[in-house]
Amino acid sequence: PAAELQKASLRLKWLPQAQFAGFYVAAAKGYYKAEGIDLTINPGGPNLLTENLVATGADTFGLSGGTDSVFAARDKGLPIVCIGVSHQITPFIFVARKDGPVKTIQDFKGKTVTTWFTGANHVLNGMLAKEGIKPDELKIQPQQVSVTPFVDGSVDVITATYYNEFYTIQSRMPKDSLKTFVAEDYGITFPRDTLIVAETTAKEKPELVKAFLRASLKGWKDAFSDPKGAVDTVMAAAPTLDRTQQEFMLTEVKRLMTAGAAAKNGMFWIDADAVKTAHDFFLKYGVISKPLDLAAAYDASFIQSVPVADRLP
Amino acid sequence: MQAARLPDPGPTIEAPQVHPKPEPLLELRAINKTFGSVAALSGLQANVAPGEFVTVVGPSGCGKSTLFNIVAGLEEPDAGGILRFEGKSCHAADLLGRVSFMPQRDLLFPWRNVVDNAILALEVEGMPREQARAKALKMLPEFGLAGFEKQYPNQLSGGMRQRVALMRTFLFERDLMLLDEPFGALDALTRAMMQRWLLDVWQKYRRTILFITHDVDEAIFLGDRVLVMTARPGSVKLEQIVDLPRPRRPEIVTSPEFVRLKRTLLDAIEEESMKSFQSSIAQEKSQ
Amino acid sequence: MQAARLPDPGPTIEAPQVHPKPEPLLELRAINKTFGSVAALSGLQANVAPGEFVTVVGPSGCGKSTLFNIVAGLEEPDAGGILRFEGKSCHAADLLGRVSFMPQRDLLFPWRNVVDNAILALEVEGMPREQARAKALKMLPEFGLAGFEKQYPNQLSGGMRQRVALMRTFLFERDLMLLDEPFGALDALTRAMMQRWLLDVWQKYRRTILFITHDVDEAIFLGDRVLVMTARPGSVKLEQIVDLPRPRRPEIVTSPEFVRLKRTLLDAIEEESMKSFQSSIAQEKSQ
Amino acid sequence: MSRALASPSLAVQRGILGAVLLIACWEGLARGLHLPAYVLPAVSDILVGLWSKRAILIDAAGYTLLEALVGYGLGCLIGIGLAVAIALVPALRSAIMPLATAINSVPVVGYSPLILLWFGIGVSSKIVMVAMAVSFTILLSMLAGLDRVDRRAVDLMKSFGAGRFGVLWRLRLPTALPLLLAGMRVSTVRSVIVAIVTEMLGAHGGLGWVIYQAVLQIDFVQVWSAIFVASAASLAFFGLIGFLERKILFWT
Amino acid sequence: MSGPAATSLSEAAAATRSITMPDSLRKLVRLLLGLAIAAVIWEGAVMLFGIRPYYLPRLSTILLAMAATPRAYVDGFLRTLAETLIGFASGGAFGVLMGIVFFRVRALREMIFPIFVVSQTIPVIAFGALVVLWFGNTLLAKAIIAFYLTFFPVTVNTLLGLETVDPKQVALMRSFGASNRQLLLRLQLPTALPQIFVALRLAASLSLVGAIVGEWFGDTTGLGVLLLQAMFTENVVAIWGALLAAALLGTGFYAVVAAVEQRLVFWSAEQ
Ligand SMILES: Nc1ncnc2c1ncn2[C@@H]1O[C@H](COP(=O)(O)OP(=O)(O)OP(=O)(O)O)[C@@H](O)[C@H]1O
Ligand SMILES: Nc1ncnc2c1ncn2[C@@H]1O[C@H](COP(=O)(O)OP(=O)(O)OP(=O)(O)O)[C@@H](O)[C@H]1O
Ligand SMILES: [Mg+2]
Ligand SMILES: [Mg+2]
Repeated sequence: PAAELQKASLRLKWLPQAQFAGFYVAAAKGYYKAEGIDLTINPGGPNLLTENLVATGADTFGLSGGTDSVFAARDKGLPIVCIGVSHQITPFIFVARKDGPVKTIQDFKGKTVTTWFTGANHVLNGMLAKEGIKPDELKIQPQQVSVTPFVDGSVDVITATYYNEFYTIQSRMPKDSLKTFVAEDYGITFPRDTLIVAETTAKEKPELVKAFLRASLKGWKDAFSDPKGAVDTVMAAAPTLDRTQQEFMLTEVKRLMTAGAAAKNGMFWIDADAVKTAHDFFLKYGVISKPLDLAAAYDASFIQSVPVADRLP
Repeated sequence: MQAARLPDPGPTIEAPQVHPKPEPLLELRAINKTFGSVAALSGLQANVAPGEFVTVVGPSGCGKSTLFNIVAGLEEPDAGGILRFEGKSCHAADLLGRVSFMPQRDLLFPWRNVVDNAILALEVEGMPREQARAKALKMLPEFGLAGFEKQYPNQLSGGMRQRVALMRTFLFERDLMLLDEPFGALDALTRAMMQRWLLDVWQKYRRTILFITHDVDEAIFLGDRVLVMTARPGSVKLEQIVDLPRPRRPEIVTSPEFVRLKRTLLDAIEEESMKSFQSSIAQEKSQ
Repeated sequence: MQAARLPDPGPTIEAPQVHPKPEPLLELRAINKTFGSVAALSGLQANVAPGEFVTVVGPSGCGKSTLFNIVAGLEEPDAGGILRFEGKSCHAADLLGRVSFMPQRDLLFPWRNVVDNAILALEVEGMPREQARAKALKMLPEFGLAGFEKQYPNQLSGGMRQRVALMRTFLFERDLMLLDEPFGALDALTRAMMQRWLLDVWQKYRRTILFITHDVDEAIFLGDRVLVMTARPGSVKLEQIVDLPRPRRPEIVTSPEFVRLKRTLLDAIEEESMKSFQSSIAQEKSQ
Repeated sequence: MSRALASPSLAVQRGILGAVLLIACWEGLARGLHLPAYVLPAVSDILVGLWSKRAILIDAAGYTLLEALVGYGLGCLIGIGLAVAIALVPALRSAIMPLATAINSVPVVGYSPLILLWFGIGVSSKIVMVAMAVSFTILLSMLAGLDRVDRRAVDLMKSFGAGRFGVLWRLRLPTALPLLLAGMRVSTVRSVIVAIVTEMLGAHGGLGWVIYQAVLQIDFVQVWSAIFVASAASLAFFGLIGFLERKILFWT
Repeated sequence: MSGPAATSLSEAAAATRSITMPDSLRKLVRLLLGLAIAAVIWEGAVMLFGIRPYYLPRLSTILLAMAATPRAYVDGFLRTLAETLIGFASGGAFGVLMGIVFFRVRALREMIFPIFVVSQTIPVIAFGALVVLWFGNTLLAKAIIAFYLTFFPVTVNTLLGLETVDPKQVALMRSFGASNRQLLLRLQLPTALPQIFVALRLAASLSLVGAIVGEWFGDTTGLGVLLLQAMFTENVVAIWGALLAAALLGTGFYAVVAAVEQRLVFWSAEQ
């Protein structure tokens, strides 16, 4: 009965799009209700910090930036816990033109590289460090919204997500004219799109958290088994989206969510090793000020409460 | 008023002058007013008895409007001056709302039409708008404004604007009325009609009136007493009692008494006007 | 001007009247002007010869200022009217900048002091500011404004403001001058001084002057000819030639010719003023 | 005049009193309710943070102020220019006004993709954005001021043979000044804010950039430090224009 | 009522009607014509100069895209309109009120006005999160941001308008014994009205900007959402669609405010 439904909200890291299809599908199909949750999905936006909203209790759940932002939040004392990791591998790639001067990562030197300072910069720094390149050897610039400067050739290397900018770039220039640099090729993995809750929620309402994960996973499974339907559901929330792009996005997101350890352990798996590697990297480069208690920051118990079968797509 | 009823031709009393009784409505003693370096009034002294009609003449810029501003409660005189109203010593500000005042510039509100400008004071008093309008509409023909009730000030001629301002003052019924050149922009007949009308009102309701004019004929024709002011800094140079019988007919202006009074007044005014020009020229020379 | 020099006492010519020669400076024929539903002028007809001093009187609201606005080039008369200046037919707008015009309200600019207000027209003409100021400063004493050159309009009395506006007009030297009640806010002597001064200027420079006043004495004392206007809608009711010798002395106002002229004019004006009040009352009644 | 001369000290005292009260409330609230920094840091913490990062903040403020001032100057020129053009050629009004309103109805940030595309990520794109935001305010104020003129005063000027330009220069501009200056005063704050917001969308430096990075690092003390600096700069700018206004409008 | 008067009256009425009707019609026609010309130039220029669609797409493409999902635009338009109106009304009212308070109480003005100025220097983006924190994703939250952008210019102009009242007119009202309240309602506010409207017209634009920016703090409907979404997926056609809708809303609202102004401030300026 409706009266027993527990109110809760999920704050996304961005506006409705296929990147979050599973949550929308779960909500549309009533999976949250079935678990006793009356869930509101709140979109994110620029300059909205999901960690902050969850920490202050404005939202119950959050799909936040990634391991990097969870570390930063914990480092600053925000009482949040990560209960699942969505993208198991780095969603960013660095794109150059095949016919351009950049053939290897060594060629980044002296070139103009644009990136986002919302996390992608750490990936770039990591890759450069692995190759022994100092950041001041190239021109790193904040990346603006448009990919046009890259397409026009005024920028040599641009940062892209697999599921969004990479699509836009491909719609402007053929895929085979592009050269991509993938973080994992340089031994770097920054899992992103982390699900978070406030410490108090984790402590006081573990059942709610588990129920939320169960319903969400069901939604994601449905989304992957019926991508067209999932895109329909997303586009009902945001009708002006470009369908082809959303379908592309869903395919890419599926790849990211089921990569690495998730292939075996299922979606939203917290890969302790990957987290530890990322943590050590951030510590080394001073992004966080002191070592963090990883067990407290990443609580895998909730996702583990769901049977593996239900976690696999 | 008693003094004005003396039997003999106009006694000319140099100010200061004392009215033993009745108790004056308004009493001014040693009034000074300076604006920065300009002394507008200096040692001004005057009484106005209840029901009296006093006209004020004087050279341009001598401080007549300043005097009115003080009596209307809009400016405080410099410290030291004494102001008494209805027998009680008071500040100028205490007179706000107790005298009806018509300023020299019409100051009509451009967003109000003729009727609504006229009823401004009534509205301030709290009379319902419709009632006030009805009252004003009835008066329009007397002011030669019938048919113009819906016009806005920028659609009126100079004289019409002045009549609207005058009407606004009349509708604000107070014992003491201050009129600053109310008929300045009117033609001879309209002026004569308004004068007669004003005398009617005055006699019927026995309001006390202080009236600034530049027209000596008008000053004599209307007044019980004419105050002639000195050149700036202004004070009262001469209080001329006008002992012509009332009601006064227009023809009176040619009567010998009238002409004699006029001569006396003109002489006094000319002397002062001359001074004000000479001082002005002297000042110029000295620079 | 020829007509004005006729030997015999003031011939009263009903308008329209024809001046055979010299060629008039300004010629108005069948001038109409309506504002919405108000007809301000209707079939107005008048000539002004070069160097003539014409005074205009008429009931308040009859269209005098409207007439001036047309001659100053500020309003176009309704279609059909004929306007000729210096012998050439023209639009009202062609007269802009060719006549010096003093409006009924002073329209001083609050951000300019006395001198700078006075030199406004000179500045517009392109005279260097310092030169214009020097010229104006020399005239200040004549206008009784010496020592006030640095004051701003809100620090002046009503009469002083008017004198500044007058000075501004005089500094704008044009053959035809339009003065709309220039002496309305002045006391008798200042007024008399300004009148004499105006006559001096007029005789010295032979400027043509059109002069609105409500003071019939003034109209006769100054004018070669007095135009009496009818009640609204205004037209010329009467053109009274004033054949008093010049220079005129102040005493002339008591001469029998003067008094006779005054009687004629007053009668004409009263008749019209009466009409304007009656029509106003009739209109009221019909509603 | 005398009021303007006599009261500043009292006015300043009261202004300081108001600021002190506000800061006291803020401090009390933050400390009393133990608000965490990510909700609202205490003023004392902010000031400490401000001092420790002063070098960075001063640099950033200089950068932002440069953009704001140049954009402001440009915006004023454009706004005044357009208003004057409309005053001289009334036919332009129906062409310029709807366009200006339409352009201004979209938040500056809406144009950022285009502007960043056209003017790059450096200083010039910020200047363009500030100029756009400022010029509209100025245009509206100036135009209203020019229109406010007494028709009979215009007539008088015309009777002196003044052309459109003469009327504009000697009558309409002085009449418009009070409104123009009020518009300029309001625009000071907006110019700084638009510069900051644009910086947040992509820049090499400036207070907006500092704020943006601080938000990402969840360093709210630094966010507020930067905001304090921005406020101080705008307040000074606002005060400067207010001071000029009092100097220029001596007759009101 | 006498015959001639009646006929002349009805004639006058007929005359004004026959003048105003085609007048407003002509205005409308001219407006539509202007829009049509602009549209043709846009379309033509894009085709003629082969402007690449991500710099400037064809108008027809944009309109077709809008027509494909009309609900999204209509809903967004209405939602943004509601936020704009609430923000405008509250900001306008508060602005005028504070203008009056500051005018009346000099001490308050000197204490609080600087704080107002400071408040305006805080980028919305910095405290937008706070607003979401307190008010969630409600209409109110967006309206508050619209309000925040709106009230300040109104306060400044109200204050300015009130201060330009002719002291002689104040004196006149005082001589009638007018209370402060009467002075305010009958003289000072009417005098300040033209100035206040300048700010209100500005506020009409600013409140829309506020509403749109407010929608960027995690919302689901509104033109701001459409704009943001389009911006970050680099859907240029959708960007222009959202821009056009916002421009339409903004100009329309501005026109309404300007029309109200023309009704209320009908007298010509004079001292
Ligand atoms: N607000 C003011 N500031 C400075 N000076 C002023 C102010 N008001 C009046 N004055 C000066 O005071 C003197 C007297 O002015 P007032 O208006 O009382 O004259 P008035 O007798 O009414 O003259 P008029 O007959 O010309 O109207 C003038 O010299 C004028 O310049
Ligand atoms: N702009 C206008 N709009 C509408 N009506 C107007 C306008 N200007 C003048 N009128 C009307 O035209 C008539 C004549 O006005 P005008 O100012 O010419 O009179 P006047 O003879 O100068 O009167 P006064 O002696 O009172 O100054 C008046 O009835 C007035 O209401
Ligand atoms: Mg006076
Ligand atoms: Mg007139």
